Amino acid sequence: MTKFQSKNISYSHRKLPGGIRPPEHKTISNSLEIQTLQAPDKVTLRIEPLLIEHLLVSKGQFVNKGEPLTDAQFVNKASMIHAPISGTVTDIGPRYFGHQSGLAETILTIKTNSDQPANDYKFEPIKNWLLAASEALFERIKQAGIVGLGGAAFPTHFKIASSKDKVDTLIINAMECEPYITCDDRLLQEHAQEIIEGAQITASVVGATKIIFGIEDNKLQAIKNLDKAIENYTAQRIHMEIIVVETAYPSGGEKQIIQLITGKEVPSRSYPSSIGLLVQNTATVHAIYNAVVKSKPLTSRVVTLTGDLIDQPGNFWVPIGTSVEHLIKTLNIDSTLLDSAIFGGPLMGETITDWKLVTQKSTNCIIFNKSPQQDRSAKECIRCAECEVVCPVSLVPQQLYWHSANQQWDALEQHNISDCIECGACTYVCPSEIPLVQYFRYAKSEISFNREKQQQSEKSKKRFDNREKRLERIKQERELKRQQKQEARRKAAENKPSDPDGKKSAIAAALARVKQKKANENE
Amino acid sequence: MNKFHQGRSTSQVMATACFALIPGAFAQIYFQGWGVLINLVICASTAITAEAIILKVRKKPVRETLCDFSALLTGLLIALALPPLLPWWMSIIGCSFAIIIAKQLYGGLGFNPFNPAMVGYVLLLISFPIEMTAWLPAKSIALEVASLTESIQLIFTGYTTSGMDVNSYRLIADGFTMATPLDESKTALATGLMSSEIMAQADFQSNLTGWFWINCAFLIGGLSLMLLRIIHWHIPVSLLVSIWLTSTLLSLYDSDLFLPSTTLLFSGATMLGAFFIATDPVSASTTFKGRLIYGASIGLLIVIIRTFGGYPDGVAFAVLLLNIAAPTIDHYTKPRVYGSETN
Amino acid sequence: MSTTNQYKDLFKQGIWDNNTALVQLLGLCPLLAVTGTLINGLGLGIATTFVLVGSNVTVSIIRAHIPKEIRIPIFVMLIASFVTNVQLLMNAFTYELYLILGIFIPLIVTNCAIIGRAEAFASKNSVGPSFVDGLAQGLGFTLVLMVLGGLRELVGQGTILDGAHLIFGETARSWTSHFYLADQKFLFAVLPPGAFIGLGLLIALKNWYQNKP
Amino acid sequence: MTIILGTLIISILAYLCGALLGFASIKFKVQGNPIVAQINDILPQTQCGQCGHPGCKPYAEAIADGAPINRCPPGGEAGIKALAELLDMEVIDLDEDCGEITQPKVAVIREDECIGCTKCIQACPVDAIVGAAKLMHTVIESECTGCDLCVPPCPVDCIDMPFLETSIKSWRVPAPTEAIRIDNVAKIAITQID
Repeated sequence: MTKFQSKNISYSHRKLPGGIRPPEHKTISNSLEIQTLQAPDKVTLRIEPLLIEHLLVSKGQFVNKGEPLTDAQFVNKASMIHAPISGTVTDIGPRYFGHQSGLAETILTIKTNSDQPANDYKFEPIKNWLLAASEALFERIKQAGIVGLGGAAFPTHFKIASSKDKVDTLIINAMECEPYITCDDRLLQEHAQEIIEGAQITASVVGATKIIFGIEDNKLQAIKNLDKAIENYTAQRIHMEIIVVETAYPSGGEKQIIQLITGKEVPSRSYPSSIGLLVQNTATVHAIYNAVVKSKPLTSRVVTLTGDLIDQPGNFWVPIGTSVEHLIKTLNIDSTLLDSAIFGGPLMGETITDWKLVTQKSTNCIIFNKSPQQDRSAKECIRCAECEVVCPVSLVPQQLYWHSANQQWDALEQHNISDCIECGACTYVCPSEIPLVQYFRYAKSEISFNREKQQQSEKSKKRFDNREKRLERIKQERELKRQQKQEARRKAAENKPSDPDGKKSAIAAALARVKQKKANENE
Repeated sequence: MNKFHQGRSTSQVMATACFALIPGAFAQIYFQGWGVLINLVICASTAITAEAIILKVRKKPVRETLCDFSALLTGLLIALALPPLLPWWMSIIGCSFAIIIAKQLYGGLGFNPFNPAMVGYVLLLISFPIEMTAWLPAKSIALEVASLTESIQLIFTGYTTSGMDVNSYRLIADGFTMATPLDESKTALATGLMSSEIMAQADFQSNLTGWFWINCAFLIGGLSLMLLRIIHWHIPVSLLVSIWLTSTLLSLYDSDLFLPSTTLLFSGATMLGAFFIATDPVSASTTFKGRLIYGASIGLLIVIIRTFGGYPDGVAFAVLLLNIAAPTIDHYTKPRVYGSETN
Repeated sequence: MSTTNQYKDLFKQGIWDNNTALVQLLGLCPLLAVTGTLINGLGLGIATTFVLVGSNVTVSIIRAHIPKEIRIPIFVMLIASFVTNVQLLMNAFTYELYLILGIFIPLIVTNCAIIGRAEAFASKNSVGPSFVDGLAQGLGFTLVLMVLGGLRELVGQGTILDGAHLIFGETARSWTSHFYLADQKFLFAVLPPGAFIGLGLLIALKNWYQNKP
Repeated sequence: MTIILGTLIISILAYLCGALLGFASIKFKVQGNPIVAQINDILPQTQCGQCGHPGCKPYAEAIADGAPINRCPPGGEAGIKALAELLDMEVIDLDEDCGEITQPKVAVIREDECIGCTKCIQACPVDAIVGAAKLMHTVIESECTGCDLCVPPCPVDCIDMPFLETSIKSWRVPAPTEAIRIDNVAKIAITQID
């Protein structure tokens, strides 16, 4: 690997503990410029449960591209949604939206309406963000509906708010370690200047004093362009540098990039902000740039559309909510050869077979490959420990698998299953082809279910005990009252004069008289 | 779930291990005669048949499971551990026991706490100690060398048509019975000979050379397994280093009483054990540190058993003893999980 | 339940349902150690049965007078005295067998099957049932000892009833039947590991028979 | 002489040990039964009384005294398994007399039909129903254990016991061996779209 020397660049000697080096398949799509996809005439968006009651639009209403669909006041723990295209809202309601469970989620459909003239919606421009208050910038990030575009889709404003004034370093994650995906690579090659600006904005909002770009050594052109952009960035307020690391999967995991760049580890069950770090994805800071400088909400993103069934694979600006059906049509994919498509990378992504499903904010890549080779079923684990070798967080996956398959939840918690990042490296190397990550997801979900059940039952126990105590107290109080009454009655009886109205004495007197009389008669 | 996979399957791992045995097997056939080949055939077919029968009884898919080649590997390993002219029924008992009791009764591949091949071997060793130590002298010094037909006759009937039995093939030129160098040296040391005197005997030397080449052949097979990343370096390297270290220390203490380290490293089943038996993934330790401890302990035990124990070779016992300890070793050598404070 | 029925049930419990060796897995130390041949097993079985019956009956008789706190020492004392009796008797009448069984005769004291019956049954029941229980448990134990001993003898040295004269006198010397002549014993079956596997297989066989639809 | 000495020594030993045991049994006597608390922790605390005891704790006490462990339908098979493990007993099937295992339920009062008699409030073992005399009652859903005890006392039969519906939030990842089944579920849902 040729090393590119510059004062902004340093090469990290740190390596992932474990990790894999799968074939990259990146050259399929990283040589062409980002194109704009022919806009779909219909988009579908998922409405987060928290926002269902705060929709600003109703069925039949016309919306302009970029118009907010939800009320910004209520999005603290969720993210805003904007119309990706202009058109009429044709459907709001519960529909299947690709969730693994097959359960319905609330969705909203917009169809293009040629009758209506459309004006793209834009925010009020911020003239010079350098002079703007950080609250205003924060508010803009929140309004623009930006989420982590690396794949997690965690609301960015929430992440920023929780690390504000706690972090000194902002790490920009440009690793893009999964095979096939090149969207961040292209974005860096073409828009390095904008990304730098976005990073500066983010860093100034959270109060960081340093920005580090973490990037793998297989993206030479991106590194060069980024370096040039840093050189040319005159308004530099916050120090920037690039750290290049050896290509390996999963170096782009949040915890992994921190380890590779800084040598620090995020303590178990806590966030990077606890060690003064904030990690943002390249595409995310680019979206922040768009929101702040260009005043555009997040309505489309760069998606790598690749695979051997596409004639011209590459990266495209795709509106959020575009269906796979539309992609198949516009990209001229032979759907007879297509069994399934992969949303996301081949290691962590999800295989879908329903062409009605749509791209979401987190969709960075869709792979259209010919039907995979025949399905081989999983064999027994032979404890070869290859999984242990590749696990980036040093777990013992074969042991976790054993306990998951046997539903030994306590043992799993002792083996730190909660630290599993579900990167799929273990599944990739397993010679017995056991779907390890699925087992771990299952185990994690069961563990949290059991924990909830336990909490619920403890609550019920407490309520039951309280009720028992209350009933007991009431009973005792009643008993006390009864005793008091009885006592009072008894006392009253004692205090009563023995012959209150003189009846007894009258009878006695009468008896005495009779006796007297009898005695007299006998005499 | 996605089918993005490295592509190496359990069957391939096992099959590669079988192939890697080929150089060692050839060397052993060359130096120990046709009996080794016959053993290989008997053991492999017994192991596969036993596995098939028990899978049928357990109502498991027979053909798919046989295709993981683990039974074949077990059979081959037992065959290579057995003396060349062992009666056929003993080989069958050993292999059936290994597959049925040591492997399938525990749940089949992946569930056996002990290395099945070594369980089968040890069963035979403690049941038939005389037959199981009846090794042949190297071809160069042997009085008689059995042909293929004679080997078949010896294995299946105990006698050749000319009336010879196994013991007559064990004689060397001056009428002595020759055993393996380890056996021989142990007996000689017990009679008061010095280590250097034993090493100086011409017969002993030529016998030792045969075993040296057999071990070298297994070493080549093992190294290729390591290059193919079928096995990791930890167990073989720590095992061999431990043997070398322990025996060097012993001969430093008294070079007259103890054999030199090269003799221990290149005789008996050292290389077969280090690369093919101790590395059996199912029964070995799995963590990085654990494997080092596991390998080193096996090496130490091999030297101790060979030097002070009652049996001439100790690989099988050492491996089985450490098999029991493997879960405990794993438990105490769990790697530190990312972000956790303690081990 | 009538008394006969109760006794029948006790026998069924002792020999099959709640067998000392196959179900409760008690008394494994002598079980594994002495079942080299059928006759050895029978010898130890008889001795154990004798002690079991004796201790059960005695405990049952004096159960009302045993303070709860020190019942275990008392049981041990009782059992030890019976074992001493057995040992002296065997020393007198079956000297060779006495030598073969060696330490395992005095070790009957520590056989948890016996103290277990004293604690679980005899200390709660009257003399009659206690006697029957002791006998049934002892017989069940003896049966397993004999079957396991027979199996190991057959596999290990190819004979059955080898050494019958040790118990039944000189006339029994000819009872031994040879099934195959091994120039060498199958040592594995003769040694304790064979007993472990043999017992495991017996338990498996029993469970398989019981769970058969 | 030896016999007497031996007997004497053993007897003294026996008495000493006995005295020690007796002392220990008084000194280290455990108050209450710790196993009851452990059993109670396993029971689901629905307080439904289907086991025939007035609440989970009384049943826990009964189990500690030897009652069968298979009388708790809300605990289900998992509960019986946990109890069997704790008490080192065999796993047995649920006693059918106690009811059958159902999905979790929740009580819902049809509020316009409620006459405000407070009978259900008195029946509720976990105080999950609020309301006052002559006023409409309602169930606090998060506290309701779905025990059914409020249903029989209601004079106007206005309490329903619907199953708790699985939502995306309460959905659990299936075991990988069940993945095929889920695939089918998803396909059924897809056909319902549009």
